[in-house]
Amino acid sequence: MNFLSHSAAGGRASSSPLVGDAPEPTIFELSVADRRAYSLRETEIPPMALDGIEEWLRTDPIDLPEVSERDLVAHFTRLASRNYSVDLGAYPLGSCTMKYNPKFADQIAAIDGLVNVHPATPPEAIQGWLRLLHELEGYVCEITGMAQATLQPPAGASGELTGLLIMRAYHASKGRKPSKVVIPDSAHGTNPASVSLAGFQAVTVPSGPNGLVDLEKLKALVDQDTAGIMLTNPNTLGLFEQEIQEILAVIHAVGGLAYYDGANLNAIVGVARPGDMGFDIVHSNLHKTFATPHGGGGPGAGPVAVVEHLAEFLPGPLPRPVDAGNTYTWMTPQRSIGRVHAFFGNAVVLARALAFMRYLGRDGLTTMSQLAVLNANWLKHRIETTFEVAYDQPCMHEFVVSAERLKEETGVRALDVAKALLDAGFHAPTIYFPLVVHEALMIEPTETESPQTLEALAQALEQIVATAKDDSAAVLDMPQNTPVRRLDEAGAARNPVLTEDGRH
Amino acid sequence: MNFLSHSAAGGRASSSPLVGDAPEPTIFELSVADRRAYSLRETEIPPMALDGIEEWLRTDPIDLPEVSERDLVAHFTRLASRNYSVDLGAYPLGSCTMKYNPKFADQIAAIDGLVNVHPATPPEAIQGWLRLLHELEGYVCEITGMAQATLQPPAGASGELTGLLIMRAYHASKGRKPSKVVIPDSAHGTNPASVSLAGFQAVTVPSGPNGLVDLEKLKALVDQDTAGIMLTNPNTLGLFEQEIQEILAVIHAVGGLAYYDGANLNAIVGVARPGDMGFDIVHSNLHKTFATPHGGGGPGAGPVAVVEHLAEFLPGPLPRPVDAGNTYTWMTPQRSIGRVHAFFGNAVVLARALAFMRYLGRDGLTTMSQLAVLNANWLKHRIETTFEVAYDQPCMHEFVVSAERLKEETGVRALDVAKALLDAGFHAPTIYFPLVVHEALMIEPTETESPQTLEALAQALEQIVATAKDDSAAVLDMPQNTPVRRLDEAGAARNPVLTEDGRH
Amino acid sequence: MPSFAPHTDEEIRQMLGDLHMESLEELYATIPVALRRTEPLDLPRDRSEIEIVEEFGRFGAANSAVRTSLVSFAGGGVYDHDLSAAARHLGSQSAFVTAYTPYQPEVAQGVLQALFEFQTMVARLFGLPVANASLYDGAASLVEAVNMAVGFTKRHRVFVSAGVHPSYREALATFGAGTSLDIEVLPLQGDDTCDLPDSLGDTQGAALVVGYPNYFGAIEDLRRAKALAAAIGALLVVVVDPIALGLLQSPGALGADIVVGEGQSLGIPLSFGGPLLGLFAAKQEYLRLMPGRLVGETRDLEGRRAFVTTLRTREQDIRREKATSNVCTNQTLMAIQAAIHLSWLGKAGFAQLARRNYDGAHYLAAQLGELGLVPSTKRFFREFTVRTPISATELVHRMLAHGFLAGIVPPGFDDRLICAVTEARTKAEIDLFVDTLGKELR
Amino acid sequence: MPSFAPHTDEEIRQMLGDLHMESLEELYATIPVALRRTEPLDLPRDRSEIEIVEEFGRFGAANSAVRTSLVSFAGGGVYDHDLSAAARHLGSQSAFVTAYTPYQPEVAQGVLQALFEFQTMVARLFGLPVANASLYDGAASLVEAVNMAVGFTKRHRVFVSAGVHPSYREALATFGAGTSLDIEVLPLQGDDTCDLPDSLGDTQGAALVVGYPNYFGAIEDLRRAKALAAAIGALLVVVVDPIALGLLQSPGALGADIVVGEGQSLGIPLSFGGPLLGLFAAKQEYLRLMPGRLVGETRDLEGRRAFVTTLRTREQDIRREKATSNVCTNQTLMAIQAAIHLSWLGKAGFAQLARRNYDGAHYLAAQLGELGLVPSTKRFFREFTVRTPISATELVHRMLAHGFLAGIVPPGFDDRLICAVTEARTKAEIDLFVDTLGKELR
Ligand SMILES: Cc1ncc(COP(=O)(O)O)c(C=O)c1O
Ligand SMILES: Cc1ncc(COP(=O)(O)O)c(C=O)c1O
Repeated sequence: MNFLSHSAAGGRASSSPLVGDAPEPTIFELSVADRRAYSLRETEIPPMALDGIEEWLRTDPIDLPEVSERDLVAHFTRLASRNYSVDLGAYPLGSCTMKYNPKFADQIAAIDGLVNVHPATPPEAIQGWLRLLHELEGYVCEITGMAQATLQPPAGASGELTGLLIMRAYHASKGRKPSKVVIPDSAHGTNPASVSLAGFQAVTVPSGPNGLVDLEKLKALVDQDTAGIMLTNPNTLGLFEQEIQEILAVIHAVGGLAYYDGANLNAIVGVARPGDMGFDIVHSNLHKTFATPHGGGGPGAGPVAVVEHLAEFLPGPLPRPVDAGNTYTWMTPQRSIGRVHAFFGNAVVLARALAFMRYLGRDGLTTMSQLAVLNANWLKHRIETTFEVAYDQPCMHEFVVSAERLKEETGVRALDVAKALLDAGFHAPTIYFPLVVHEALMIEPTETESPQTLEALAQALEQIVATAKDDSAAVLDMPQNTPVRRLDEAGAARNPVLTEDGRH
Repeated sequence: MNFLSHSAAGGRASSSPLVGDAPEPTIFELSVADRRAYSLRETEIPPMALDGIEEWLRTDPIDLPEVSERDLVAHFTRLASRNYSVDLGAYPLGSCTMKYNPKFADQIAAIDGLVNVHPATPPEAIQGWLRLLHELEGYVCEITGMAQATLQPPAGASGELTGLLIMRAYHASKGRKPSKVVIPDSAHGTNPASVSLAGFQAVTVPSGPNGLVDLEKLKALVDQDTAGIMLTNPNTLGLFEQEIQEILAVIHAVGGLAYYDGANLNAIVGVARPGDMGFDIVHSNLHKTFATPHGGGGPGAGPVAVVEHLAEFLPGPLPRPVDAGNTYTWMTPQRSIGRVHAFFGNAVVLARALAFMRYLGRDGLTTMSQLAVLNANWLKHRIETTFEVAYDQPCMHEFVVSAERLKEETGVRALDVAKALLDAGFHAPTIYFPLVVHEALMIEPTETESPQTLEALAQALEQIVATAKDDSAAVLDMPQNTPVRRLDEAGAARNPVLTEDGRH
Repeated sequence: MPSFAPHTDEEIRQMLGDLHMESLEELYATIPVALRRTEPLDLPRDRSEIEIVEEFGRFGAANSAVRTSLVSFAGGGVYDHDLSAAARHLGSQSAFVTAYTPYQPEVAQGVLQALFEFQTMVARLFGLPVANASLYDGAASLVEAVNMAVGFTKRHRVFVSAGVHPSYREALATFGAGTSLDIEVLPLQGDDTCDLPDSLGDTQGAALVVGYPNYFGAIEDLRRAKALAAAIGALLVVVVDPIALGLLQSPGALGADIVVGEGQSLGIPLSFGGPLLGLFAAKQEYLRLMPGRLVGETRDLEGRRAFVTTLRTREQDIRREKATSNVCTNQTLMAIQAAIHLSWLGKAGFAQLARRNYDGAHYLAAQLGELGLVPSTKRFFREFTVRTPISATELVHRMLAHGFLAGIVPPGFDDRLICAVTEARTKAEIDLFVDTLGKELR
Repeated sequence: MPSFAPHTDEEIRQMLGDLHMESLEELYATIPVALRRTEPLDLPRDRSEIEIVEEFGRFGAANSAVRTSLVSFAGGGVYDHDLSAAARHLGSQSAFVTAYTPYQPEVAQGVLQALFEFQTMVARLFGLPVANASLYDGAASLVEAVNMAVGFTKRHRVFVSAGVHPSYREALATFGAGTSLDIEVLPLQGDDTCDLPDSLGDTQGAALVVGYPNYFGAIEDLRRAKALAAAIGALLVVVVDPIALGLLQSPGALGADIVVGEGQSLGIPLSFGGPLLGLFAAKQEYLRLMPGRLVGETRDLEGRRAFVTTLRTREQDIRREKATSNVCTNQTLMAIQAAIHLSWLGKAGFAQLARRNYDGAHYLAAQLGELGLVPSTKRFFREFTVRTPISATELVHRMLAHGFLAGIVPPGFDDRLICAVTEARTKAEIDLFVDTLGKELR
């Protein structure tokens, strides 16, 4: 009997980069009829009649995998071994703040009394959670310079939309319905998308040659129909908007509100506060600045903090102290825009973030940002002869260089540099964003990388450029040492195969 | 400033097989003066005077690593990614029983009330542990057919020595001092070593042409000076000693005792019992048969079970019920040989093993062994035309083939076959053991590997033999796809560098 | 200070030296002086990791966790299921936990392939050809589904059954303020199923949304719903309890255009309601309007199969203000966890699990019936609604004292209690619950 | 049955068919019929994994764990230290946990390099050039050290201080029965240090064994011990508390030939006394007699640095009956865990930790002094002995009721209590302990 009817067997690590070089079969390909991993508890409940639902009953069981626990574990262990992560090495992905996530936070996220709590548990039995969330709200407000906050938005983009809906509700409460929200041309894609979803029209203000918002062009754009502005500061070029107070004054002058996209907060914690700059609404990406792990793409958390006069619009419920602070309960603001999450947001992510803030404390949080900025400036300085720095000014926690010259000289593009870095043992930076820089490489080292790592990264970049000049084909052929090599991405989009059953 | 003074930096994953191909620096090479990962709690205890110990005080701190937690995590994550394990793929290492270890046992090993208990806690406060250990003793005795057991020995070899010291004490109690213990030539190295350490002389009985103990030769060896015999059954060739009752009768006839090395118990749980065969002392390797993970070489657990009349010699203390079984306490047998462990053995490993036994239960344990034997026989059958099977009989849970013919024909040895298997995505079998077979490959698939995996393993072996015949140099040059290739092992022994400071 | 960043004082000095600076403060020269803080943040000082862990242990001790403190009969989208050890272990591997969105597929095959497998499982569960790689939660999935229907139909009229989870409906209303939704709520009948009218009127619509089973536990008639929606050119959007699909026919097979749901039941801990797992699948024709990430199969240079995020032109980073969804960070880790747990359960286990949930709930319902607490319908899966003779909030409160989380009280209906049962509840637990409830009501 | 083995019934049938068999029982044809069991084992039936986890939770709940139930002042080789989260996480990676002994170095560099780093740390701690890759526990390390001294000197006379851990001495006696040790115990003086005579006699000896600090907490005079041992050609074997070496000079620097100890303090949980970590280091000249595994550095074919187990000819699998040690499976995982934890603590942290232990113990001693419980010596590190006015066993019993594990009672001395303090004990805990103890003794 030959049992090997499919492409590969479960017990062979051939798919792992540790040994062999074959791809890993899918869990469906590893399946064998009637094989199983599960065991269910004995409940002693008798089978109950299926009266009245006969017409709804499924006839065939769903075609889920049929594998042994042994093969299940081998499969997902091998898949894990085919994935880069912060725990393996540096991840200088601009705008994403891929810093190391301290391991004690995993213990926080496993505490029985936090993780095994049903969200419908009455307030009397969740005092710990309510206190924790309220404390986190305080931290977020102190750090951003705001008055109150909702912790519900489960990611940055959700925070943006929440903030913009608050903006909308605010104007409505004044009997106004302005239609435009200004965003700079360097903005992250979520910003214009959120603006549209909030029912506004996105109006783009161009950056000046210095990479900053062009104040005069902004003035020309703004009028009574302007609901507000949406900015990151430092912006996505890693530059601090020096005229931020003037910019926001222009908006406030027409009754608009200023929204701060906190994706870049890692640059300025304890150093400067959006509230002090004049922002009215601020979201923070806790999964970036406050080191909750990114999970391969999520979960995150994007609390939205607001100035006092906007607090009445916050989504409810909010954890609030009663009985002179001895007890906490849920309260929903009078003019709340309504819920933005089925429950209270990504609670366990929120707990991780508070734990991180408590760990670093007042001074540690400030040092964190200072060192993130130090690393970025040092690395920018270190590679400024290797790549053209897009904007030759002191940067904040990240900076953008361009591979345009390299491309002209050698045909090696930003994409190729990124792929070559993989071979050198690094994750690649963000590429082709922000859109205002051609052949952009957006580099954010974060504070958790040592100067030795920055030096190694710089040397790797130098080496790639040297190789490009010498033998550009060699660079175009990279990566060589990764579990798979360059993919046919165009083919994937042209003929999408999105499930095991979708192959034609 | 060039910060890269040493061979590689922490934040680069170049050492991981996932990307790049450089070796991983040592943690000492990653160190930078004054860098640190630790944080210690605030205790509010004042510094106390160092009176009276001045002359003993260290002047310089110990030169331990100085790394950030980020680099610490990256380093050991990368090291883990350079290691094969059962969780990645099949590990058909004969005699070692590398089966899959079910993941729920990791949860058992993390239970606060088990893992965070000090061994000096008085019995009144460790009733759970005492009950657990007593229950495990019962399982071990039922499975081996013995009366009582000590759970103290932390591994098989320790169990062997414990058992042999019991043998010694038994004879002494009869006023005798026999000097010899018989072991077969196929025995594992720990057996003769243990015999010597127990103060006996190891006397080797040769195997017959059928791989089994030669009964006639045994009779010739045994006399009044024989303290006993030490056997595994099935033996290390994977064969069941069919004349086991006759063999043991020979020993018993001269007043000797029979010791069962339980390393191969995985073949016969629920099918046959050492006690029923006539053994007096039995150790079990819980880390083999009962699926506690091997931890890269340990910890294990090697309980020793004995027939009733030897129970008085067991190491103490033993967990024993009092108050009609409502309470448990520690008791030490009257003529105990004394402790063999500082406390009660590898308690958490013991808990894992009991959990596994409880999970499979009566019938599951028997099926486990049956399927281990089925897998071995099927694979033996499947590859019998590829390699010479050392003993052409039905095997138990493992079997031995020889690469001698292949070596003669192609120069490719058992070692080379093993290395080539690594390239094929499998761990290698045990090689050059047992000593009685030339160019031995000792294959133990275990029951957790599927028939598909066995087929893939067989095909990999076929492929290696085909390649050997075609192009033996290619096989000698394997492995190619592993994190490092063949090592200079002779050089390592000739000029041992055992620590970072030991390089010359 | 705990040592989070690796820099030694000496290194900081050297790096600043390379930049011709003397202090870290100089790094912020581009920030106007007036904006630079001179005071430290008004926050407590740092603590060691062990102290933080202990402090959060105290936060935890001030909550009543299920199993440790409470036997739970609460549902409403999140349920107290038994979780497999393998899924816990595999899902917490740092290669999954500490990776970012798979932007460099050459070094992200682990996450990508796991998501491809997840998409396949969701598609098969829902009976639809395409599923995405997760959204935030069930509520977000519903909002995105309606947005997609609006985008496809170019209409804003949406009918929503009152049987859809009230929080999801609230979220729909919240976000609908931005997308100018015109939401009409369809009331329920006595058996808690939607009182579907004979027609939804003459105006064309974007979507009809119903639950399957709905918030109150009742199994809706999807075939009728489909016919009604089709009549006004609207898409049928179904909000499911995924566990129910182990026993019931897939909504896709019954005509649903878009199926969404909360995936917490598929191996995610309760987590005080987050992180959860928004499930989303649709018919092929809506593919190019799908929100969220999609992973597709392709080949590498050497012809080896590989996976990659695809159809990225739908997404906000490319489409910007024209995108129909703004989602970026999603719930990938939960999706991977669910794929692992579903593989552990497998074909047979999932069916058996669903049946156990059904049996448990119907057993509880039968016992409660003896107390006069009769479910509003017999046609439920693992959750049902009873009318309480006293305030349901008060009843839940009293039962807490006995170690039971008795169920959930639907907002605005203080005389109703919704009870859910999973495979984790034993007969003994149910019997004790009913007994205790009986005593409280006597 | 839970599904441990993957085989489906159909596959079993097919595999048996390939072997021309009809049933699994036939596989056992070579076992004499009389030995084949016909009855099933007398054991309970199988259970689901969740039920087993819950059952063991109940076992756990019937114990008093430190921190959850007890504030511990017990030591005796194992101590309630704070454990680093990083070491826990890294040590539990499945690549370490589920690997075997590194027999194929090409695919075992992770374990091998970690052990090489461990060996380096132990050697540096102990002040000796070579350390092995772990033994079972402190007791086993002592036994192996004495065996090695016997093997080296070819003599059997061994002097052991009564200050060495009584369980270690018992194990030495147990195993000494096999190796014909001639053990002489050296008594202690009033200050609990060994009453070292002016000479150990005229006969040559194999070893002199002392603790540093010893079981009762006292710091022995190693220089004097070395001189005494040397005078009879014996090796000085020192049993250490490794944490003490953060504050005290290394025994190697003071003349020790072999240093052993229990490594639990280096990042291993209490584990009810196992798995522990036997530490072992020696002078270069004893290298070829070292027990246990040794990892060495080498190069691969391509010149890359790599690691491998080396000097294997010492080991039982090659040397067989001539081996001086039979150890095979050891405590590798604990060694890796310790290497990680020591790296987390680092140079400065380890020194600071040692000092915190010292300060805590001396603070406790000072407070107990106020109650009239004066330590037998001032020259102790983090553990010390007091005489108790009532039965020490009784006192420990009474303190349990107050949530304290008061210390350990040395076997045979019911009027003594040995108290230990780690960095995990706060001033508040110590003050409350002393206060409670005072009340119990009043
Ligand atoms: C500048 C900026 N804004 C917004 C976002 C969106 O945040 P999230 O991914 O948490 O939704 C990102 C995320 O990459 C970002 O970099
Ligand atoms: C046959 C046999 N006996 C004894 C042993 C020793 O067991 P342990 O490694 O647990 O000390 C082994 C281990 O490989 C073995 O295979």
